[in-house]
Amino acid sequence: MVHKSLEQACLIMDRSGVDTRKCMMCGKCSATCPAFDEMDYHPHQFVKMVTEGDIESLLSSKSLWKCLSCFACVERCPRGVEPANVVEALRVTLLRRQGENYITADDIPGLLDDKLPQQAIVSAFRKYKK
Amino acid sequence: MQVNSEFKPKIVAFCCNWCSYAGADLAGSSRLSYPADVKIIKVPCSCRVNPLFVLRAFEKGADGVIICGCHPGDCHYSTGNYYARRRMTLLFSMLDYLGIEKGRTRVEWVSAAEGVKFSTVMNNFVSKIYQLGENVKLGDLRCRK
Amino acid sequence: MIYTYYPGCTLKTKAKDLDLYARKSATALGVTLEEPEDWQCCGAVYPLARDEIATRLSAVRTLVSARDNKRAVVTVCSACHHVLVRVNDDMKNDADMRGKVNRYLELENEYGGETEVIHYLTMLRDKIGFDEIKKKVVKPLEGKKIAAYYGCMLLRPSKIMAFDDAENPTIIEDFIKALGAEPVIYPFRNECCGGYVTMSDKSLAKKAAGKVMASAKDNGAELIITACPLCMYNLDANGGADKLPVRYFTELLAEALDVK
Amino acid sequence: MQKIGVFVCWCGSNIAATVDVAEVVQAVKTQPGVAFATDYQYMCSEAGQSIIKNAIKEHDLTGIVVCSCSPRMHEATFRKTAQAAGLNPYMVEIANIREHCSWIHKDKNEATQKAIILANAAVAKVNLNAPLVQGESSVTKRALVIGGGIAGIQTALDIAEAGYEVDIVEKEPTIGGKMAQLDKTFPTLDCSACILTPKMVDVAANENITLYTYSEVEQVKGFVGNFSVTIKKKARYVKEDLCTGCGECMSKCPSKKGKDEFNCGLNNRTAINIPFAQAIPNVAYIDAEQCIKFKTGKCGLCEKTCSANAIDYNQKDEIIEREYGAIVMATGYEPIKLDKFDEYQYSKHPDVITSLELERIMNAAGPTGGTLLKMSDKEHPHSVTFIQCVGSRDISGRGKPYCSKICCMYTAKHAMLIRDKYPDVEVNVFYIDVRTPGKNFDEFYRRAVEEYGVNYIKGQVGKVYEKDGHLVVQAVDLIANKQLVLDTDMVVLATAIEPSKTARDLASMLTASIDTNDFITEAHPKLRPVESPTAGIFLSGVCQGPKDIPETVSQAGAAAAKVIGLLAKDKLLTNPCVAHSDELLCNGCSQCEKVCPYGAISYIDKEVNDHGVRETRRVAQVNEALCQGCGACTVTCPSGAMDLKGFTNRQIMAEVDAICK
Repeated sequence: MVHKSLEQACLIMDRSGVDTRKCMMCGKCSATCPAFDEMDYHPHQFVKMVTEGDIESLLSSKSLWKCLSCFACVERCPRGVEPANVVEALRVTLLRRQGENYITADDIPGLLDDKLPQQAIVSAFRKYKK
Repeated sequence: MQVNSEFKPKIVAFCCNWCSYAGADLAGSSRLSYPADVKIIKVPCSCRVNPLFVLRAFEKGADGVIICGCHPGDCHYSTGNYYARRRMTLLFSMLDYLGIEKGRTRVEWVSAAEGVKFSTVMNNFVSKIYQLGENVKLGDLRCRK
Repeated sequence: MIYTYYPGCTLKTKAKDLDLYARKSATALGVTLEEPEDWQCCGAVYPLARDEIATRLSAVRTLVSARDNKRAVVTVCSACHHVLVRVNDDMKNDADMRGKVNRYLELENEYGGETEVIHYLTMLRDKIGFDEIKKKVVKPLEGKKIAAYYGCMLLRPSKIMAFDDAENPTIIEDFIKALGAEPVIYPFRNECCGGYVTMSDKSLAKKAAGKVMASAKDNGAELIITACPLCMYNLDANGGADKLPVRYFTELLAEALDVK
Repeated sequence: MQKIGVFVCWCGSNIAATVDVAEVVQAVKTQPGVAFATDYQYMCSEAGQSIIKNAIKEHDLTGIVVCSCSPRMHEATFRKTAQAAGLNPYMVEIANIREHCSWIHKDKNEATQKAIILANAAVAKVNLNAPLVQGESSVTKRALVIGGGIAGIQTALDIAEAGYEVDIVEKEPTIGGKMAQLDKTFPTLDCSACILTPKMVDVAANENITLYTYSEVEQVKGFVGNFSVTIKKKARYVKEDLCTGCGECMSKCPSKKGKDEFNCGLNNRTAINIPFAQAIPNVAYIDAEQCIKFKTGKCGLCEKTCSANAIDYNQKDEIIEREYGAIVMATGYEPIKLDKFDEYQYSKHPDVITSLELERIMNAAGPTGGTLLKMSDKEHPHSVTFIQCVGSRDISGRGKPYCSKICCMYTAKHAMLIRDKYPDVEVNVFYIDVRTPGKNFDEFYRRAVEEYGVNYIKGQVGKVYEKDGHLVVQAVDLIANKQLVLDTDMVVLATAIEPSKTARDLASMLTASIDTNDFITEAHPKLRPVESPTAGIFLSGVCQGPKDIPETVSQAGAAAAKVIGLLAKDKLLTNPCVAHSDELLCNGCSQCEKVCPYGAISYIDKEVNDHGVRETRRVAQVNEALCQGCGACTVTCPSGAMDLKGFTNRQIMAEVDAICK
C-alpha cells in the first residue's frame, strides 16, 4: 500500500464521516453508479484510494465532478461505507483551497436558461465554489 | 478523553460468570484494550451483586462501579439479570441523591460473544469517570457516634 | 389539520404551479398550510461534509420555528424535504453537530431535532389517507397511464429519509390510483435523472434523464409526474427529442379534486 | 489464620512480557496470610503443578492463589492439583492476570500494578474460603435431540448406536431438514436424497430412537443429568399408527392451493399432505388453516378415501413430559428473508430466485420435475446469473455480518450442474471473494471455471430489472474496471443463512448462551466447540455457526460422543457453590423462595436454640441438588441469613476492599 498521505486520508474520513477501511471491495457502489461510464476513477476506487492516502489523484480527477449525489451507492453498500459522502468530502477539500472553485460566479449567468429552477442556482453556489 | 495525570480512578466491575466475565475474557484474547483502572470481580450472576457491595466500594473510595450481566432474556439462571436491573435502578437513584452521580454507576449487558462491546463499554465508562473526576467517599455514620 | 408549510425558493419562482396546486388541494382536503413569514432558503443541497456547519443553519432556523409553533413542517419540493429531514436527523442523532449548531445560534431553547418533517405526499398518505382522497376526487383521471418519477432525494438514504421502500416504492403509485389513473411501474423510477449536474455537465444530465424517460416510455407511460422542480426541469430539458410530458403531482391532484 | 501460597505464572511471554512477575511475587508476600509466593514459566505444566503440590506440602498451605490465565481456562486444572496435594479444591482462587490484564494493557508498570491488585483481591478472598464438598446427583440415561435435520439425525443415530435411548423433536411433519431439500451435494455431487434417506430410515428403524415430529419443546426444567422437558405434539389430524402413507387422500383432497413449503412455495400442495415421498414418518398431516373441513365443516373427502381409517378430525395437541440426562440443540438454519434486497427484484420477479429454490427446480421431485425452467413462463433459460453474498458480510443492517460459508461452494455446484446439463446456457457468477477452504473444495470450484466454462466475475450487482421480457443485470467487473449491463433470463441469489427462529426461545429455555446473531455460544471456541457453557446442553450443526454437511456431520458425531460420555456416568458431582441459610438469622419471610428460579428453597418448621432459647421456627432450607448457585436469594434476604458458598458476602467484600485500597 502506498501511504502518500495518511494525514490527508484521516482528514477525508473525518470530513465524510466514513471509515473507508470498512470497505471489502465488493464493487456494489460501482455496480450501482449511474455516472460510472463518465468517470476516470470509479466509486470503489475512490474508497480504496482514500484508504491508501492517494488524495491528490482524486482531487485532480474528472470523476470528482461526475458524481450525481444520488445516494444509490450509500443505499446499497453492504458495509455502511458511504461513497457519495467521500466524494463530497473530497470536493469540499478542493474547493476550500484558494483558486480552486469549480464554477465561479461569473460563469453562472452563461449557464442559465429561463426555466432553470432557483434551487439549481442556489445549489451551484453551494456545490461548486467557496 | 481528558486525562488528568494525577487522577487514577478506582473502578470496580462486577461481571457475571456466564456472559460478561467470558466477554471480558474474549476482549482479552482479542487484545481489545481498556484502561487498567477497571478491576473485575467475578460473581456467578449479576443478581449476586448485593447493593451493599456497591456501597462498600464507594465507602472504600471507588470512583465508579459497573455491573455487567447477560442480556435480558439470556440469563444463565433465567431471571437473575432482571433482579439486578431492578435493584440497581433503585440503588443508583439513591446514590445520586447522596451525591454519587449517576455517571459513576452503570448496569450493562455484555454477552460471552461481545468482546468488542466489553471493551467499548469499559472505555466509555472510564472516560466518563475521568470527566467526573475524584469521587466523594461514603461514610458509615453509625460508627462515628 | 394545521401544518407549517415550507415552500422553499423554487416554489416562489420557477415552480409556482407546484406551490399553487399544493395549496388549493390542501384547502379542498381540509388542511391548513401556514407559511411562516420569515422563512429562509434551506440551502438547496444537503451539506454531506461533517464539518460544514454554517450551511446547515438556515434549515435549522426553519425547524426551530416550526417547533416553537408546535407543528409539523410540510414541504412539497423534494430537495427542501431532503435537506430539512437530514439536517433534522443530524440535530437529533449527531451530538457534536447539535452542540456546535446550538452554540452558534444561541437559541433560548436548545434544538434537538424535535420537529416532525413530512413531505406533502406523506401527509396525503399518513395524515389524510389515500382512501379519503379517493372519496374527494371529483374528476377521476380515468384511463391515464401515469409514471411516477421518484428520483433520489425522496427515497435515499432510506434509513434517514424513511419515506418509502427505496427499491420498490409505492406511495406515488398509490397516489395515482387514488386519483383514478393507472400507475406505470418502470425500473428507472428511482434512478437519478442527472439533475445534480444539469448546469455543469449537460451531456451527463442528458444521458441520465434520457434513460429515465426511455424506461417510462417503454413501459407504456403517457405522462410522468414528479415532486421535484429540479427533476421536472431536467427531465423536460434533457429528456430527449421524443420525451413524455412531465408534470407536478400537485397539479394532477388539483385537477382530480377540480380545484385547478 | 490461613497459610496461603501464591503462584504467579509467566505464561511464557503472554503474561511476563507485560507484567513484572517478580514484582507481583514480592508484593503479595506482604499480604496477610501469605506464607509462600513464587513464579514460574508455565504454572499449568506438569513441572508448574509440581511446584504447587510441593509448596502445599512443604509449607502446610491452607489455600492457594494462582495468578494466571482466566479461571475459565485452568481453574479446574489447579483445583485438581490442589486436591492431589491434599488440599480441598475449593481453597483455590485464580487471579486472572492474562485476559484481564497482560493482554489488554501495554504499559508494563500499569499492568504490573493491576496484576498486584488482582492478586491481592484473590488473596483477600481465599483468606475467607472454606473447604467445600461436592454433592452427587443422578443421571437420567436418555438424551433429547431438538431438530431432525442431518445434524440431529446423525447425533441421534450415534447416541442410539452406543445403546442409549434418544428422542428427536422435530417441528416439521417429517425429519430430513434442509438437506432433504437439496438436489446434489458438493464437492462430490452425490444425490442428497440418496445419502440422506437411508439415515432417515435408520432413525425410524432404530428401537432406541423415539421420533416426535410436528412437535415442539414447550418447557425445560432441571439441570445436567436431570432435565425435565415438556413437548407439545401438535395434532396432525391423522393417526400416526394407522396411516400407511399411501397418498390416496392427497389425490382426492379438493383444497389444492397451499404453498408447498418443501418446494419453497414454488408450487402448491393439498391441505392433507405428506411433504415428500421419502418422508419419515411417512404419515400425512392436515393443514387445518387450509382444510375445507376445518373451515366450513363440509368435505371430509380424505376421511372417506382413507382405507386405513387414519383420519381423525378431532385429534388434539398432545403434551408429553419426559426426563432427559442431556439435550442436544440441532435447530439448524433458514435462508434470510430478502425483503430488504429489492434492488434484485426478488419479491417482484418470479425469475429472480434463491439458491434453495434453484435446488428444488433442479430436483427431479421438484416443481419442474428437474428441468431448469424459468418460473415466469416455464421456458428454457439461455442465461443464468448468480449473485453471491446476498445478505452475507453485510454490516449495513440489511443482512448478516458473518460469512454464510456454504454459498461459494453451492454456487459453484449449481453453475457446474447447469453447464453440465445445459451446455447452451451461459452462466455468470458475480462474487466478492471465492472462499473454498475444504478438502477438494478449491479443485471443485476451479473445475467449474476450467472444465465447465462458468464465467466468474469479481464484482457485485447493483440492480436487476426487467426489460422487454427478460431480466437486465447492472453490475461491475472490478478486474476489468467496467460497468456491465447484461441481459439474462434467471437470477439466482446466494442468500445468507441465519439460525432458525426457534433458536432464541429454546436457548432461553435451556439457559444456553446465544450470540447477537442468534448462534448458540459454544463453551470454548476452539477446545469445547460442541458444548454449551451450560452443563448438559450440547450443540450440533448450524445452530452453533454456519457449516456445510461434512462439518455438520462431524460435529454431530462429536456432540453425540459428549452426550454418551455424560450418560455413561452413574453419578455427577454437583457444584458445591450453593446457597446456604443461617437458621438463626432466618425470619421465615419467604422472600428467597419467591426469587429462586429452581424451586430449591423450601420452608420447614425447625426447633432452634437461639442463645439458650429453644423454639420452633419456620426457616428456609436449600435443596443443594436443585440449587444452581445464582445468588438471587442472598441479595433478596432481608435478614442476611442467606449466603452463597464460594461467593460469600464477606469474600466479595474482601475483594472490593482489596481493589479499592
